[in-house]
Amino acid sequence: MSEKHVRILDEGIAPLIQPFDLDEFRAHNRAKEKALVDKRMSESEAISKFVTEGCYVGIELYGTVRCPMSLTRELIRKGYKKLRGVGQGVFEADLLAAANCMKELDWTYIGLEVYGVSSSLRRGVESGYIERVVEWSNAAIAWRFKAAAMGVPFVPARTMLGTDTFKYSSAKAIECPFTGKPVALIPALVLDVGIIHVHRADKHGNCQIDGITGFAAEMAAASKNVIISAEEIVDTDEIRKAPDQTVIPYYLVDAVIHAPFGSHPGEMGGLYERDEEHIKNYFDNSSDPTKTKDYLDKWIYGVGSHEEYLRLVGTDRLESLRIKER
Amino acid sequence: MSEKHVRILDEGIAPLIQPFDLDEFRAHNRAKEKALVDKRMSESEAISKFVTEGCYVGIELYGTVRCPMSLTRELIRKGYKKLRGVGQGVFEADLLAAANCMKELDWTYIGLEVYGVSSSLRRGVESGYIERVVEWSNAAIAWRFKAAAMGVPFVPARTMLGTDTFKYSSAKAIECPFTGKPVALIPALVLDVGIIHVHRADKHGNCQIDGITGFAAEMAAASKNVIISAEEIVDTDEIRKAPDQTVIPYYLVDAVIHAPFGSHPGEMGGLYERDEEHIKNYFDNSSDPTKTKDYLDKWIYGVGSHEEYLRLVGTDRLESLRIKER
Amino acid sequence: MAECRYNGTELMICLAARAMVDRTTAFIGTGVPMLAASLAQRMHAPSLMPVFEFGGTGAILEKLPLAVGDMRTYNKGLYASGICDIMEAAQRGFIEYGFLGGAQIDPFGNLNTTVIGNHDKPKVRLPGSGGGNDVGSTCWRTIMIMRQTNRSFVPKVDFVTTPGFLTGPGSREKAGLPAGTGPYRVVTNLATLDFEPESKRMRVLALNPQATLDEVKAATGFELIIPPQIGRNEEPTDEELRILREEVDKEKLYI
Amino acid sequence: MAECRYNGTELMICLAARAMVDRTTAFIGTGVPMLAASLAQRMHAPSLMPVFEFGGTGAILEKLPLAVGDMRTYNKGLYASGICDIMEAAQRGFIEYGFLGGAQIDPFGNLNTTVIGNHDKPKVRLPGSGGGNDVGSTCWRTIMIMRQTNRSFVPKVDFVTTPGFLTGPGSREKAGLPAGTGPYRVVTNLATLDFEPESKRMRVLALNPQATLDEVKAATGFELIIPPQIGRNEEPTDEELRILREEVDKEKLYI
Repeated sequence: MSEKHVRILDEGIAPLIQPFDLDEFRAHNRAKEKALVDKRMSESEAISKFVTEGCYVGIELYGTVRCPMSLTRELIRKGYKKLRGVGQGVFEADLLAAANCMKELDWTYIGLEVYGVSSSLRRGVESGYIERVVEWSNAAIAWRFKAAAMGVPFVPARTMLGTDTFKYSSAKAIECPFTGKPVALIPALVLDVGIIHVHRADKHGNCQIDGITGFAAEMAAASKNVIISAEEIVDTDEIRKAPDQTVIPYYLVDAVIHAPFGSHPGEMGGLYERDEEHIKNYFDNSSDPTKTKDYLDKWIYGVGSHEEYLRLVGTDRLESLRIKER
Repeated sequence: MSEKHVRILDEGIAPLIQPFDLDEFRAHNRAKEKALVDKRMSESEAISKFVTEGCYVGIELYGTVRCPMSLTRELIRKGYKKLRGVGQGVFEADLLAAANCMKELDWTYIGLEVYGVSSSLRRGVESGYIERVVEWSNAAIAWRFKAAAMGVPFVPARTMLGTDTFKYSSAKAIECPFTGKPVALIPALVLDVGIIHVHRADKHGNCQIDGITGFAAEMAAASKNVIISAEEIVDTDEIRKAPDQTVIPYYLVDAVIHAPFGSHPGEMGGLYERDEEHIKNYFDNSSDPTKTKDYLDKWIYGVGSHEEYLRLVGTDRLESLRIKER
Repeated sequence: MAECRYNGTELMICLAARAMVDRTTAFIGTGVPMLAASLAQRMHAPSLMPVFEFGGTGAILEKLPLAVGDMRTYNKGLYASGICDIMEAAQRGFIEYGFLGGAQIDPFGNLNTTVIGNHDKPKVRLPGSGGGNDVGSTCWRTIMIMRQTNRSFVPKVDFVTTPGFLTGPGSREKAGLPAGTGPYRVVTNLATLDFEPESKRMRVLALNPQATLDEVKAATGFELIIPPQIGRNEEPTDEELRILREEVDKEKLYI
Repeated sequence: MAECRYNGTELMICLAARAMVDRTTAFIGTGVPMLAASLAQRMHAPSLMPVFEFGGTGAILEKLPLAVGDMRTYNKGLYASGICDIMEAAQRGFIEYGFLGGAQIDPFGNLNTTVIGNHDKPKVRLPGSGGGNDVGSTCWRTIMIMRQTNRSFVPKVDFVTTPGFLTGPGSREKAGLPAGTGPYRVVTNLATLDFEPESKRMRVLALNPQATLDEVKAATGFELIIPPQIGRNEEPTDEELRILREEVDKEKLYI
């Protein structure tokens, strides 16, 4: 054993809002079901079963693209007020903020892209309702999932360094023991619940995604429990015909929800376009808290399930969004 | 800036046989061609152009499965004597050892699976012709590629620790600055040349692989130059129809070789079975250096190209290996 | 201004487009960068390769994306992967150009997209880093596109979201950021600015058509380096404007 | 031995199979582990999930693989990924059983598959770790399958390729290996051995049919822990042998 050291060059000032214990995560993963069992249930059952008040949740990809909106709406309907989570979102993050569901956030980008700043999140942070915001870059958040997915306490990175983004994070920088140069260490993020929308899944939770996969695979593997919503439920034989198309394997997954148009008003690559009118209408009103509440009342609290939501949107509207050809 | 430190708990005694400089790797990657250009060439041209005596090469996957055997044979024909490289192989590694091509190896497993120990490598190491062997586990080697692919100096791991495999490697163990517990750091491995066989590629180097991908994506991204052989050359429009099937993107690739039955006598998933008789014949004779030389003379030195090799194997034999149905 | 052949956004798109070199890669965010890259592809840089942070590489941009993860970002693309893969390619040195905007920029090109005021009790909460910090850390050349005012061009940003040259020469390397990277151009409604190689401070490179140096100075809250020779940006050509309007953004999403 | 209903390999396969519990995952190497897992699936563990290190999960093993990366390892599988993905799943705690063999084993279950003699000038160069070290580090329970002789069961292995309990209680955790992992069983042609929980030293659990304790002791180069009660392994049943020969290895590749 040597008595050598490496210097810690810098440390972000924020505590980990979700501390991790890799051996406890291993024990949790060991106990998960390994047999092929039917995990189908409704949005309501899945959220009730796996999301407890105060727990740490992640929602995959951007809120207008392959986003589990039916599950997001159910999260809001259930009335959580103190969730903690990871903010790398657009529409779904804005809705959660509008409904005052979140208390602490690991934050990278929460905005509305072409529509600008997220009004609800601004209100949440500026009013102090959201009590803690820890800063990260997009890559850093993805690598935090990746570290947990690898089962290791951190991954090194060459971003974040030298900035206030680093200072207000929980990252550290050390002198690399191989090169002697500074390198950032991005700590693992083990989520309590990961929520992901996919193109296809079987009832056991084997999932396929068409096109880009965002951070679906990494977040699924970083989560203690994974709730999947899928546009289509397919037979396991379909999965077995092309196992190289499986992006999330069944053993990571705890609940499978059949949610056609589950990303509405967002898009689903190859299946349907986003509902620009619906989104624009929301955003135009989102700077006004009263109008935002009206939106929540109509589209979330006013419906009991995803099926009811789809009826409210209307079949004609939904059909008009469908992509006819590839 | 804090004056905090973390302890280096243990260090492998082997030097890095391929030291890395991430900024130099970045500069190399910056200079690589980004336009879509035709990279097709023969095995001979590709090896001559990218493999220089003494350089560090990697060959992807096991030597009986999706292995670039036509390129391995060309490496041997070219007469290199001092290559350095990564040994995670079966048949191809045994052939390179039989032909005395290698001087230094990052080693994880070199054996013949069901057929046991590799005679040629045993002779190479026990005779001292192979001058240096650095030990790693399979995961560690894969993570060394992954670290380079991420552009970082190392990745943490919870394997290798506490063993002589660690001691005779170039890994280090530190006290994790987040958890205080010991964690291994596996250093990046930037290869001079990566050699990979795939099911399909376009002339620009966009590659598709059916089934498991081994460590193809990681090794390609960790290599300064990548030589691809492919069972089939497809039009770029085929790639564009399913960009989610691309495992290695064109910008990593420097040479594309059309090599049908390029994995022979190994297998190619979904296309052809391995040539058990050919392999068994080699292995049965491999404990005898003279007979091994006879094999090299007949199947490698005695033919000028992959086309000649396939003629020597014979069309009937090749056709008999083809998988008729899925 | 004398005539209205083009608006300020169109001008900035054209200037950003001209800054890009053919046969390189560009990390594309939503909006102006998208249009600039697409215009460059159709003008002098047909082999400029677009990369989107959520996984799309080599798309044919028949329709402009509305989000950095939408299906247009991998439309007929060469490679559809995920965010880790793209960010790692950037970290490995594969991405030449990155585009950034922000609420504030300082003389070293540091950007703020996080908060105005104090972090923990902000006056204004902004969207945050997103991929901005990663782009600014790992791309070889970052091009900032911003409206120039003395409220946004400030001596010191409230929060360094994304690294420019940090505190000056050598400070990026000292922090561990990759060698040879950093801010390349600032494209504004008034001028194109670059960074003086020795001091790494912002410098006037060329004035926009009709803009004066005094206007540029007045719209900057710190002292700019004024070189002896200042260029003059060419107006958007008819061809640039035609392509921009009829081909690049034919759906009129952005301009 | 009295009769030849089965050979030593068949016996070891049956004993290894019986050690596995249903609804768990098993990291499968070529040869005996493959046959054991396949037999277990067809007997008491229909939901045992096979995982192969180069990327195959959940294959239907209609034909036994010849290599850990061959197409049979993902035949009608549920998930075909790559080596990093599988090793990371193991490191995350998803793999219950790992199978290992070796040229040497010591009282703490440490294994040598690297060299006999000195590392740099070896008497015999062996294949190396391969996935062995990873399996022994990250799987919850490793099952060693070896022929038992006093040349292979040694007080100290020439080279610790794969960690058993290293130097004794607490030493795995002290080295940083995941908590609660380690050697579980050693299945030999003579006996099944386990590790005494306090000392982590090898202990006789059950003797094979016809084997005697003296034979086991004579075939071991160190002192075994002999508990007051030693079990007796059941012979392979007719059903086990039939399934093994007619279903598991119907191509007669291994037995």
